[in-house]
Order: sequence, then C-alpha cells, then structure tokens
Amino acid sequence: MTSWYQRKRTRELALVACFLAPALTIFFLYRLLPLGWNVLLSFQSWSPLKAAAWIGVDHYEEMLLDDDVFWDALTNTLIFIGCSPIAIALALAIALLVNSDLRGAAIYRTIVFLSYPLMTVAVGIIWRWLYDERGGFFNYVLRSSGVIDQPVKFLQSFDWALPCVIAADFWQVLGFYMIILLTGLQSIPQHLYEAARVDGVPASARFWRITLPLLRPSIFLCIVVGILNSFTSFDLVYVMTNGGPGHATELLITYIYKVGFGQSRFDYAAALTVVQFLLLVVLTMLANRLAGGNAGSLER
Amino acid sequence: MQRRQLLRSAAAFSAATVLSAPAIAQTPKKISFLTWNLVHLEAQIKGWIGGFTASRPGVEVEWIDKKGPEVPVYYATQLAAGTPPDVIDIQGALGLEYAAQGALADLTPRFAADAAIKGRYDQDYLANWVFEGKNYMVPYYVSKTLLFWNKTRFKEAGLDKPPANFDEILAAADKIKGGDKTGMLTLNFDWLYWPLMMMNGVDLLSKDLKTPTFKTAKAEEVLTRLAAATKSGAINPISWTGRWVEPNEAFATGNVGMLQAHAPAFFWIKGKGPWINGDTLGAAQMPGNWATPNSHGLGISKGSKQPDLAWDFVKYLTDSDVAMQFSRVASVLTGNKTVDKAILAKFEKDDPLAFQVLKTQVEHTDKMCGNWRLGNDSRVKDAFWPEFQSAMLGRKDAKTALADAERRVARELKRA
Amino acid sequence: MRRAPSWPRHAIMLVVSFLMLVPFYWVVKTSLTGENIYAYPPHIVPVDPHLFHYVDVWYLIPFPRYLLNSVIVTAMAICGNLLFNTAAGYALTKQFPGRRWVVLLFLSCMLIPFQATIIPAYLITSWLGVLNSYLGTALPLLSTIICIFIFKASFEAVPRSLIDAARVDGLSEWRIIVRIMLPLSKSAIATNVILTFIWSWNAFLWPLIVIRTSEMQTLPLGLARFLSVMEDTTGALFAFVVMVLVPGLTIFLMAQKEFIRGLTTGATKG
Amino acid sequence: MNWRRFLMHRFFVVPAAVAVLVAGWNIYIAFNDGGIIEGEVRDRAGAPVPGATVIFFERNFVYYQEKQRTVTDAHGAYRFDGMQVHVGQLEARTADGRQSERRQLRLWFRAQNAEVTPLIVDARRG
Repeated sequence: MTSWYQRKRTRELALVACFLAPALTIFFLYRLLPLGWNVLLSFQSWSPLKAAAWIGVDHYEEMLLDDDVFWDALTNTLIFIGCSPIAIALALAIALLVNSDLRGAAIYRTIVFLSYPLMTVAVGIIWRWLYDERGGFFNYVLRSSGVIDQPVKFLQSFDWALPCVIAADFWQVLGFYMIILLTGLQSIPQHLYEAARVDGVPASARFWRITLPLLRPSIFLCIVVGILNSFTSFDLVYVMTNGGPGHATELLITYIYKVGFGQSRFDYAAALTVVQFLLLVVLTMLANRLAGGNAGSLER
Repeated sequence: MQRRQLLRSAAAFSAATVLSAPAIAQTPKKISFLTWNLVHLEAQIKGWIGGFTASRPGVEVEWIDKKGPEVPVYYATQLAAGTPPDVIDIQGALGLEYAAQGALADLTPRFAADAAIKGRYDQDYLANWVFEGKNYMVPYYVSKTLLFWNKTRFKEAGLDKPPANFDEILAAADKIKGGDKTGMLTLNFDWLYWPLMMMNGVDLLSKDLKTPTFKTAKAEEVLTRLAAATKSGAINPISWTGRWVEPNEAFATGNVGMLQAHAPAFFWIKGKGPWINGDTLGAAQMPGNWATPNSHGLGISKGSKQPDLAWDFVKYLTDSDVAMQFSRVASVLTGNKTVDKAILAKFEKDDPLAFQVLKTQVEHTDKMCGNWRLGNDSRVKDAFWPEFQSAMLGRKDAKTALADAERRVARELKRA
Repeated sequence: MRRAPSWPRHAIMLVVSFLMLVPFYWVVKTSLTGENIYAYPPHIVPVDPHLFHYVDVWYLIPFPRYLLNSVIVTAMAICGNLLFNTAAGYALTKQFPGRRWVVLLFLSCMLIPFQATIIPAYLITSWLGVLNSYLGTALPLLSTIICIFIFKASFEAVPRSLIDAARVDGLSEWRIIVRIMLPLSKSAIATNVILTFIWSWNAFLWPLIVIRTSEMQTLPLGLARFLSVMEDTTGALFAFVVMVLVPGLTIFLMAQKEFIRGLTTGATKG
Repeated sequence: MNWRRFLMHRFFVVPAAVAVLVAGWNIYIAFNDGGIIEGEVRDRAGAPVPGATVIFFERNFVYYQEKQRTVTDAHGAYRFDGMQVHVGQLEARTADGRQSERRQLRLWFRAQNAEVTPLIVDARRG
C-alpha cells in the first residue's frame, strides 16, 4: 500500500519539479545569479580590467557615512513609494465611479487605461514639455487664466521637481491600478450589498465593512506594483530631470545607473543594488502584514 | 534553503565568468567601430567603411552606433565581457577616464613610429587626451566654447560690441534683461561654464591635480555676483538647470542677449531661429579668450584583437579626404589642420556667419580651460556641480557652497 | 430607493478623462504639425496639420525591419510566458514541501531591479551564446511573476470536482491542464498576453545592450534616431511615439473584455 | 466554434482588415513609384516659360542641398525621373534672373509620381 502511495507521491513531486523548472531557470539565470553577482561584488573592489580584491564592508561604510547623495536618493525613493497609496486611493475612487451602472463606463475605463501601453521614455518627453517653463501647457493654462503672472519653474525648482515626476508616474500607472481594483470590485458578490442595504447600512459603512476588506488582495497587488514602480520609472526620471536639479529627483535606481555606468564604479553600484533590494524586501513584508498577513491572495 | 542556494549560485556564476569565451566567433580580420550618436550619417559612414575594406582584402568593419548617454553603458558591458569594440568615438573627458582604467591602448609609440601622423592634428586639441604623459586618442571632431551675442538685443541696450571682461558681461546682461528678455545664457554640462571662473583667475585644481584651489575670496565674490545676476534675471536660470535642448531653444527664440556654447550649438540654433543672419548674430571669443573644449576623439581599446588594423582604420578616418567629406556633411572641424583650413575657406565663401563661428574654434587654442587630465573626471564633476548649482539657484550662499564643494572634491581626489 | 443622480459621476469622469487625454492630444497634434513645442503661446488648434511626418519616420529608420524584429521578439515572449507561467502556476496549486519557500523566492525575484543586473545578465547571455539574436532579446522576458500568480489563482478557482472526474477518466496531468484548466481561465491568458505584449514591446534597456547590429534592433531603439543633436525632428519624434503605441493599443482594445475578467478570477477568488 | 462565428470574431476581422489595407496600399505603390516629378513653369501672366532651369533640392539634416537640375521644354514643362526621394524642394530660375518661390514637395512614399502645381516665376529676388 505504502509503496503505491510513495510511488504516486514521488511521481507527483517529479511532475511539480518539471513544471516549475522552466520558470525557475529563467529567474535563476536572470534574477538570482545577477543578485548573487552583485552581493559578491559589493564586498570587493573591481573594475572590468582590474582583478577583484576583497575589501569587506568598505563600500557600505562609504555609502552610509560618506555619501550624502545616497541619503538623498534613499529619501526620494521612500517618498516615491510612500506616494503610491495616494495613486491607489485615486484609482479606487475612479474604479468605484466606473464600476457603478454608469452608461459609457467602458469608454471611461479605456480612456484611463490608454496611458499604460505608452513607452515610458515617451511619457517622460511629453511630461517634460507639459511642465516646461516657457511653452508648457500647465504654465500656459495658469498664465492665460490669470492664476499666476510669472511662469512657475516646475522641473527646475528644488521642491516642485519630485512631486511633478511623481504626478507624471501617476498618470501612467493610474490605469493599471484602476484595472486591478475594478476587477476586484466586480468579483464582490452582489448579495452582500443587498443584505447590507436591506439592513439599512449607510453607503459609507457598506464601503468600509464590505468593499474595502474584500478588496484587500487587489490592494496588496497594487502596493507590490507600486514598489516595483520605484525602479521601472527609471526611464521617466532619466528623461525628465536626470536626477536634477541637484539631486532633488535622484532615485536609488538612477543613482545606481549613474555610479555604475557614468562613473564606471560597478562595485559601489553593486553595494547600492544590494541595499535597494533589502529595502524593497522589507517594504514588501510590511505591505504583506498590512494586507492581512498572507500576502493577500498571492500566496494562499 | 535560500541562503545556501544564493552561495551556490554565486560560486557557480564566478566559474561561469572565468570560462566565458566570447560567443561571437572572431573571423581573422574583423574590427568593430563604435560611434557616438552619428546614426544620421549612416550612408556616409557605410561609404567610408566600404572604401577602407575595398583596399584591404579579407577585412571587415562592423559599425555600431549608440546615442550619447547609452555609449558608456554599452562600452562598459562590452569591457566586462572581454569583447570591447576595437575603435571607439568618445566625447571629452570620458576618454581619459577609460584611459585611466586601462581600457584604451597607448598611442605614443605609434606616434613615435609615424611622426607625420602626429603632425596632422592641432597639437592643443591633441593634448586634451594626454593622460600621465601618454597619448590615448586622436581628434575626430573638435569644438570649444565661444560667446554668441544677439546684435539686435545689444543695439536695443545701446551696446555695439561684445564684452571684454567679466564686469562688462554682467553689465551688458543687466542692461538687456527685462520682461521676457534675459541677458545671458550658458551651457553647463562637461564644465562648459568654466571660462566664467577662469577669466577671474579661479581654477579648480592645482597644477599637480592633487588639491582643490577654488575656495578663494575671489571665487566667493564671482559666485555671489553670478547668483545675484541669476536672481535679477540678467542671467537666465536655464543656464543652471537646462541641458542641451532647453538653453538652445531659449536662445533660438531671440530674446536672450548672449549665449556661451560651442560651435555645434550654432547649427542646432540656426535650424530653429529664422531671425539668425550675419547682422543679427555675432560670434566672439569669451573675455580673456578662455574656452572649454568639448571634442570627440578616436581611441583603440586595449582588449582589441586587431590593434594594428584598428590603428590603420583610425589613420584612414582622420586622413584628409575622408575627414574632408566628414567635415563638409556634418559641418564640423576635425582637428586635422589641412582639412580645417580648407573647410574654413569653403564656409568663408558659402556662409560667412558659419565661418565667423567656426573660426573661433581654431583661434586661441592655447587658452583652453576646464579640461583637467583627471582619471575620475565625472566623479569630480558630480561632486562640484551640485554645489555650484545650489549657489547659482540661491539655495546656498557662495561661502558654504564652496566649502561643501571643496570637501567633496577633496574626498574624490583622495579616493582616486 | 431613488437611483443616485448620474450627472455628478459623469462630471468627475469627464474631468479625469480630460486630464488623461490632454497629453495624448498634444502628442498627436505635434506629430501632425511638428511645430517647436517650446514656442510661446502654444497653439491649441493644430496649425496646417499634415501626415507626412509619419512618412518621414518610415524612411528615417528602417521601420518595417524594426517592426518585424519587435513582433518576433514579442511573439516569442508571449509564447514563453504562456507556457512557463501556466506550468509554474499549475505546479503551485499542488502541495509539496518547500512550497512556501518557492513562493517567497518568486516574490523576492520580482524585487530585483533589472537596471542593476545588466552586466551579469549580459555575461550570462554571451555565455549561452545567444547574443545579438531574437532568443537573447526575449530570454529575460520569457516569464513574469505577476502572471504566474494570476494563473495560480485562476487554476484554484476551477472546482475540484471537475479535476477529480477527469483524473478518474484517466487523463494525464498535461491533458487535464489543456482540456479543463485552460478553457476555464481564458481570461487569465488574455491578461498575460496583454501585459507581456506591453512589457516586451516597450523594452528599451535590455535590447540596447544585447543587440549589436542595426538590422536586429527593435522598435524602441529607433527612438535614438529622433533625439539627434543635429536636426529638428520634433514632428517625426512624436509620429514615431504614436506609431509605437498603436499596436499595444489595438491589442488592448481587442482583448479588453477577457482582460478584465482575467484579473477578476486572478486577484480575488483565491 | 463553427466557421461563421470564427470569421465574425474580432480577433480575425481586425488583422484581416489590416492585411487587406496593407496589400491594397502596396499594389497602389507598385503602380506609382516611377519616381517621375513633372510640372510647368509659368510667368505671372500665366504663360509657359520655356528654357527655365528647375532645381530639385534634397533635405540634408538642417538645410536643403541641390540634387539635380533640368531645363523646361518649349511648353514650359519639366520632368525629373528616377527620383528616389519622399521629400524635397523645387525652384525655377530663368536666364534673365527671374526666380520662383521655393515649393516644398512632400510625397506619400519614396519615388511616388508627382504632378506639381505650376511654379510662378516673377521678378522678386529669392
């Protein structure tokens, strides 16, 4: 008896292994090995032509004590990730509006999603023009409507630059968030709402006690995409402000790119990569606990 | 399980790099040529390559072109993989950084063996790529900064000739400003703004490039005056925040008095500013004839499998007939003395204004500044520029900005 | 109960749509007129619009060749994604030791930024010998983690009874997937196709590194030709952006219905 | 999925429509790409101007460069052929110094046969 069960068990394990194998090889080759390479390199001083010399934690020391650009980039990245809940809230509001039995909801949904398939480099070019001090659209609207007389220097001012880049990123990613939340909304069984309505539960209470809890898995998915976004929007920051003015919009990912390829210091860039990876792991665990402890629906 | 897997994967990987034979099978006589954003000259470059391979049987030249910001990414990756392109076209100080890293082959012995070749080039431009006494690159196309002055704006302000010193620049800029008009604009990438400091006797580093020498009372005064001029609108703030498109666009609109930029900016602006002609735009040297060079050089990678063939290709590209065609189609000066003389003569006949502009590129080449032969130029630049910019935009006063800049530049020099 | 008035919702949605559409309008307008976008005052209505910038784009870069390369790379990425993600998603529905670790591994892989891993990724690709080839360009895109979890959830949504019945009839695992699982998660497939299409069609940095010759370049790499230092190509640049956008848009508009239902079973039923 | 429903399904209709459009356009191109550019030169009064030289300028990045020249026949008509271009400028000049304005020429595809509206030559110096 047991041998048949064992044979069935091992056959099933073999099947699982061979089903997982292709995806795992891709991630092993293109994610884990590079991460291993970066971790190994972050403890060495190496350049493409010099032999690697083990230097222990010098890079991390330099990063934490000496390098104030690192701290600027870290705070900017945290602000960037910290703002994604605002985008998620906005997307939730739009999803609620579009989800209701509004005529033409499909058209609104398509319009809001239109911006996602656009190349991020193109989004950077367009928004750099929108914010332009002279011929930009925002300044034109503000000046012609008399709200301001002198044009506002959006991307050139130290305190406006980061919010503007975040707004441009919202514009592109809002559609994707909306779609995720919209589908979450559409799968909440209607009878829950009927029952609540019959009991005279006000709309706001229905939202807080039915819609939001049942939407938690979709919100977790949005938060994870928001965290990923802090490095997929590398092209956006690179094209719009290239980290300027000064280091006001420098994200960790643009700083890694500048240190690695601009200054050809791959060992220091590897140390920065390791620190960024650890930061993102911590943030994902936090989001996981926030979204109900079991990584939402992703890992049940 | 994950930690063990991480270590196992890292060990397996380092083994992989050791035996990473280049996958591209190198046919016996093949070299690769990496250019910096010359994709619009595809037809001409393919023609020159055809001319080179036709006269040398069994030779192939693979041409790769990348946009400016992507050249370092591509070249660094190829270096790490051990298959660097044989001949590379690199801009300004980045060439010195690759030389310092040992990525470029030393050309001094080749010059010694072939004195006539070295004689071809303008010696001051050639000297830009001498690192620790060794030549690493030859000029491909050269330029340095000059002062464009908008004659109409100058006439409106009652002036008729370009400023002769720093005070006159600020005074002229102050007279011209007003409403949408601003007095002066400058490019700021790759130290192009440095003549403004040099004419006041402020240099970044000592002669031995070891100690920062810019924290002086004079420098403080210059920075304070520049910051005040920016605040008042005499100097257009785009000078400190723009890159390439924004400042050129602003000057092309016609309401900026002066622009400090190099010759390629002229051809870009000419396409955008219909108002530009001989009577509305003047080209002159900056006061004290100071100028920061921004040139492209050709170098040979040390990892090249065919160094002699690569050197032959470099000589072919920079000899007179190919260089002549290149300078005519791209309207650039090539650093090859005979070619530049001929192209200047042609422009003098066809386009007097362009002649005025290009003439400044070959005059006073002994007064170049902002071209320290540093192995870590981009790190020193990234240390100095944000502080200078903060001072210009009024976020820091000149004293603290210079103090912070000195601390960070000194650290970069120590770490080199 | 009186239905809530719909006009305030329409008003809000119109404002949101306006904000989303303004940049698009400007791209299309500039692609028609090619005027200097920094001139003040900007013209709201296009001044003598013409379609010839699109013709310029066709000839400034070898557009058909780049389009073909992009289509091949994207097709390979989509096939790879469907194959690998379905297999991995199905495997994750099974119970096996270390299953939690594999999921954590997948989650952590998602967090490794691609920009920082270019050099090792290039070394691996050159070690595999697929440099400057369609396979080399498509290899890192062959599997995406979000899609694996979407397939996992949609497979779990399939009622157990169906699977047991099929196993009783003696169907092999692979046939169970193809006969029962896949038809029921058609929407997850649509989601995967659209997301993979968008991510591989717009990939810029990886093709830039792995492709050497210009015949093998994909569409986004053609962008560099329009940011040239020499000439004013604003009109052609925005025409190029529109031409790169159109395929992604048509795929989304065609598969929109399935796309929405895909995320439904994916994100919440779990 | 019977055939009729498949044919009506949008995943078939849209690609098929695109294929038909592309094929039709290419057929049109095949018939019209002789690279012939012809037109007439007239003076302000509208009379044809024989013997005027017509210059074709080709775009070279920032400005236009002369590519080819021809002379109008007795009826004031000129004709370039084998022109592998999709954009350019045309200008007519007469022996006695009269000149037409520079006409911008934009074609839908390379070497499209084009019928250019008459170039008006008048005394104005270009």
